[in-house]
Amino acid sequence: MTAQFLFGGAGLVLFALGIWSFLVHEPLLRKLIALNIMGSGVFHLLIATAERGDLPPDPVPHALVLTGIVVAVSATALALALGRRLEEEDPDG
Amino acid sequence: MTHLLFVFDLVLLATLLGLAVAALTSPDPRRAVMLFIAFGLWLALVWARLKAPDVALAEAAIGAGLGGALMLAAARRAARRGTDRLKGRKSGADQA
Amino acid sequence: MSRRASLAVSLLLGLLTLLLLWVFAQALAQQPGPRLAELAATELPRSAVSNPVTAVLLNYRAYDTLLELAVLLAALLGIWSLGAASPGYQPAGPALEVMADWVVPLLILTGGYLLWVGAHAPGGAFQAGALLGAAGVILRLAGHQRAGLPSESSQRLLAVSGTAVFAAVGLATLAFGAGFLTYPPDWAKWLILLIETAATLAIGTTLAAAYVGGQPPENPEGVRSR
Amino acid sequence: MSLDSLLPASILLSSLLPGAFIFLVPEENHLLRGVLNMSGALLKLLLVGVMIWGVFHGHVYETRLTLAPGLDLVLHADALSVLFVTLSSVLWLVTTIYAIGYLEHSPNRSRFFGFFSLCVSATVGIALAGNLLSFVIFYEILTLATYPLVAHRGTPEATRGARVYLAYTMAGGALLLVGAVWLRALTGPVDFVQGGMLTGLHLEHQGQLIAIFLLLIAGLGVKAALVPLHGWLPQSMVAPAPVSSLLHAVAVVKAGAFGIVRVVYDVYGVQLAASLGLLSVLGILASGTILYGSIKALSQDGLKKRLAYSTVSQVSYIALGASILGPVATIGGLVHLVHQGIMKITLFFCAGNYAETLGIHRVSEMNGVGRRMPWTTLAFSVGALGMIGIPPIAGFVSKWYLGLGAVAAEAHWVLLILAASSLLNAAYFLPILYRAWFCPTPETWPEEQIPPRRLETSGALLWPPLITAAFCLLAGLLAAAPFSPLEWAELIARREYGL
Amino acid sequence: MDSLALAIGVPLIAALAAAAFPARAQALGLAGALATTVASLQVTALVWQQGSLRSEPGGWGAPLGLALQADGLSAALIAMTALVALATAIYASGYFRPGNRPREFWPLWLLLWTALNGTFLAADLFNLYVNMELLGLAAAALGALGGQPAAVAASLRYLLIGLLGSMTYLLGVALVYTAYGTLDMDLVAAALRPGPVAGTAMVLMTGGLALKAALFPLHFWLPPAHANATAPVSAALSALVVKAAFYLVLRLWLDVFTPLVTPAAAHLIGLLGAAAVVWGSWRALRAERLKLLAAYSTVAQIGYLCLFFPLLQATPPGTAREDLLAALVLMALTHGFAKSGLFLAAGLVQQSAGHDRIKELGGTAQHLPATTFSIALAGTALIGLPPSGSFIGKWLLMTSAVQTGQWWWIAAVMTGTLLAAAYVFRVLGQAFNLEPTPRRFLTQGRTELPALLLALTSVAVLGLAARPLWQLLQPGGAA
Repeated sequence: MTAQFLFGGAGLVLFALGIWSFLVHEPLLRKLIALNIMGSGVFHLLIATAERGDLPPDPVPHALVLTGIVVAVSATALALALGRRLEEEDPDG
Repeated sequence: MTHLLFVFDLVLLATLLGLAVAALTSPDPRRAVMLFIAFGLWLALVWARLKAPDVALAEAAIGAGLGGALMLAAARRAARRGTDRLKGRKSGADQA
Repeated sequence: MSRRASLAVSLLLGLLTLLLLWVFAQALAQQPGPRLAELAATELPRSAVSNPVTAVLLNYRAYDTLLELAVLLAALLGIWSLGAASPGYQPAGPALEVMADWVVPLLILTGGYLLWVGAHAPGGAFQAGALLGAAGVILRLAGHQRAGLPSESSQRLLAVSGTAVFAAVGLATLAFGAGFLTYPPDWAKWLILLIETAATLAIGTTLAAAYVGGQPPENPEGVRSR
Repeated sequence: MSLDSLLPASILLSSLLPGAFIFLVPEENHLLRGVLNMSGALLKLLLVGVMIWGVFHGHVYETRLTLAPGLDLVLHADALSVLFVTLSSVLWLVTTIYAIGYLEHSPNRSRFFGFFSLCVSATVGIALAGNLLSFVIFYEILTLATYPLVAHRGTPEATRGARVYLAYTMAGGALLLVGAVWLRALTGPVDFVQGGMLTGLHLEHQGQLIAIFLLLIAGLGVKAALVPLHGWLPQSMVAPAPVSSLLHAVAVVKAGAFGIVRVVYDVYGVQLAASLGLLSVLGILASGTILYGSIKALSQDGLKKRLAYSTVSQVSYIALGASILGPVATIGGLVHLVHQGIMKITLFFCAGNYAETLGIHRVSEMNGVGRRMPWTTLAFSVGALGMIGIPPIAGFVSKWYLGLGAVAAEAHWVLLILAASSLLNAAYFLPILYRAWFCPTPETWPEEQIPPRRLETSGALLWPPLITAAFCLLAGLLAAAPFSPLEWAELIARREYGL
Repeated sequence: MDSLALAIGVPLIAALAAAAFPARAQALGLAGALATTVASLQVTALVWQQGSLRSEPGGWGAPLGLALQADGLSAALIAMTALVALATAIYASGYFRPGNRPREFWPLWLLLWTALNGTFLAADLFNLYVNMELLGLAAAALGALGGQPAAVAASLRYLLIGLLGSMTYLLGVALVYTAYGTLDMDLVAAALRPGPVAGTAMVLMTGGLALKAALFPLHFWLPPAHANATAPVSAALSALVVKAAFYLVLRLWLDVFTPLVTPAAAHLIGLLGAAAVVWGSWRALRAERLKLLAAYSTVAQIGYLCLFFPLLQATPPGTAREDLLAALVLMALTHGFAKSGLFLAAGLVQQSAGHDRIKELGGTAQHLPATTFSIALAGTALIGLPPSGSFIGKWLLMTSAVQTGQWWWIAAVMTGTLLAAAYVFRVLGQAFNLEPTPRRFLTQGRTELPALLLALTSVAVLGLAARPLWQLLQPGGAA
């Protein structure tokens, strides 16, 4: 319980840090890092709640997080490609 | 023993948050991405500690590894453009 | 964003974090017991794999995973739609090339191992695919323009294969009356392995192609058939 | 579904379907477009004939289409709707002939006639609407269908006029809609019932009922051009002459006036409206409009503008009739719905003829035009004298009944209004007639486009005003004959008052 | 056969085929569109007969497995998606010139469709997240398809905002799983206890979805994204994708977080909706480009849908509430058809004129009568004039506002209506000018007809024959 709160709480802090950085910073790369850290925060919270002390952990959140990681990397890749396309159009921008 | 483990956990989390803050606040893109990769790998470590080895593996390989590689390529371009622009500005100043 | 606004945002988010932490404590307090863990464990023998995470990914919630592969594909198609890939880096030094010669086969082997072991131990299609993708990245860094990927049409087939095999299995079970993605018990193990193999190849191809980052040059047949 | 329930829908479709097809007709195919136009108009007239006969003998014709549970689109033929349907279908036929002649060489005819048919369909829908929802629907469609007609010429003035028209009618439509929704929420479905659908039961909501009435009248008053909501009408004079005729005599203005009649008689009921004090509000509005319109008309040199202000004034006779309690005044108001229509359309046709044939747009250019275009000027004279109220032309009959009704209701001030208005009518029409018949002909006309041959202008332009002028005379002379507008108005009044 | 799985499987397989064989993508895409339409309409037909459908891919059932579920609401939206997407697909097959036909349009298009159907059918909160990501990625990729910098930049922003929204949504899901141990919507609804946890989860999930649904004031990303995409994509984004997110908000509020929907919460949504109506319409009026106008009008239209929330909250279950819900769906459908028709028509105008600046469109508008007619019909529906479906929707909305004593919403509706009339006729006014007369009504049937039919549906079909919708939405099915 305490461990769950501790780890899950860290996830929430990561989430908030991510939002903060997403809102405050302009460059695409920084926004993407922010989004990924936000996502990691949520994933972390899920993993934390799956932990059950001495019992084997709950596999469902693990699977959800696995899915989430792949989705996040897909989105990152697409966003970076879009960003690169913009750079090509406007090398100074 | 549990106390020791607790302290260990605290150190793990403190490092994790520290890496996140460092990655989020670094203005240099390459540095930020490097820190992000470190963050991802550390996160994998924490997840391994939380008995989630599958996810830890995936995070290390996909989140930190490939995601990091993609971002690193972008960061290198950004850094190159930054220096180009700096050079361009300098040469413009020289001409003037 | 101005300094003052950014300060306000930070303050608000700080409050939000505190609120979320409190709510999270409440949520933990109303613990609904083991959640799905017990159920997942009791049903595990029927899932044809012994790694519970793989059981969730490819059996209990296989439909999620199917859509997830589609997400990956959508990202790749989106990247391809933006035009041709930019040329890669200058050929790397001999050291990196030598390293690539060593590391790439190792990655592929490990990938294969993770794929096989995923049924009963940590590992599976995603981790394995990621290693294949990493092999591609290293090849590209070592100077291979195409990151070791095959021709355009083969790339397309490979990238599609994961989702296609998955969906085909789903529709096949549907056609045989068992319901969408409902594997017959005798076949479950092999179907899951089939899906995972295709998914591994697709994930590897997709990630490597996403790293190359652009439409692969069209192969001659493609040109002729237009 | 019986034939009886199909008749109202068929009358609507007889112009709607040809209209829809006309949009698709290639521009140069005059013949097909003409055939579609005329066959639709004639078919509609035939069906209306059947309906007149049936309604007179107490048949009930009703088409009902459920749009959503509790929301029915109802087309229902009662005596009042038949009056308006007949007026619009007869005048549509005449106007179509006129428009074919008028637009012979102008562009975008398929678009024009498409919307023209749509416009008449909406008018017929308004006439046949069996509940407030249906009325609102067709009322809004009418706005949509007339906008392209006003904007048709595409000149900057035309688009500006159309914009003003739209702003007014949209705002009016919004008020009407809010009123209708409010009433519906208060009482349930608002069907038009002879004698009024609201009963004493609803009196507990007296305040709300008054507010709703004002919303409805304001919404309708925009199209009926009640002062101060009349601003669009003079501006939309930029439209081609057939459109002006349609707006003033057949469709838009009439729709507003007809709606006021419907609300007073078939929604509130004339007794309830009177007891809520609403009739006097309406009466004051109508009287003000009558005088204001006439006074404005005096100073207009543009012929169409003068006619437009005359419309503002004349249409309010209908509302005035509705605002006086008692069957005789009701008859006067209702019969003016028809009489004003045929007289005003005659005048607009003639104004169009002057403009098309000789390029005359202003009163000051009309010297001696009677000698160059005697038939047109004759028709114009009949219409103008009728407007003033000279017997035996139709206009006299309306004013006579309005006056009698006022006396019966002891509303003597109305007589003053009538007298003043007639004087003003004379003051702005007689000078025109004097110029046309008695002033010397100028050497050249502003822009002579159609040279005199056997006829003074082209046949398609000449016949329609002659026909409608004949109607004006006949409606006055044969007022006592069966199926005359007057007789029919008496039938309506009997049914409304339950006599 | 499991029709729910087919409604997702068919477009998915078609997308894969189109992705694998780019040389035949168009033929495969069109065939796939047709097959998907059949599969989707089959779902609607079955819901019509049976009231609701449920199937469990994998056969495990909730809570361990996943479920697909369809009721009248989802069936109505699936049918709309099918018809709009089919018409748009036919349009797209004629719109892209052979020279610059984007190769990836068809697979992405079908993936988008898969995600839409998946969203409408999902019964699991996490599955919804995956669906929304598929939707968001496919939509962003499609939006950037033109390759113009403005389109790419807008799509990138759209993608990032969408990710922010889904992450927020996912945090809400994580809280729900922490507190209730299940992800199935029905089971969560059954276990839900009002309190800070459920409240926070609701706020997080609604907030994330509101970002994707472009709910005022979170709409800022929408106009550039929708205005700069190619026409078929704009049509889908505005008519369908935004609707999917809105549908989820509605679904969560109606079926999952029911006990938490307080008057204050519902009024907040209503207020934001009213602000969206006024602000969106105003910006549409000020827009200089036709597609930007259409995009801002979407912001306003989403606002109308939000106005239903406080009324639904204040209406006790019964006929009145069913009417209100049907009116809401009717307005959503009408907007779907009208807005897609408008964007398709705008695309033709843009292609013909080379730009879409409203002030300079006169000649083009007059030379394409059928297209101008589509714009007029769609405009009629957007204003909410009869005989369009949105007229009935607004009528019922306002009736309910009077009956529940919340008359102030009427002011918002009427303001929006008048502003909409102003912006629609600002465009239509351009069609009347002194250009020479066009020779024929229809110039290029393959693109003009789909636009015209979509716009016509929003007016004639949904306005005059909406009754089946009420039957479809009945809990027990119509038959």
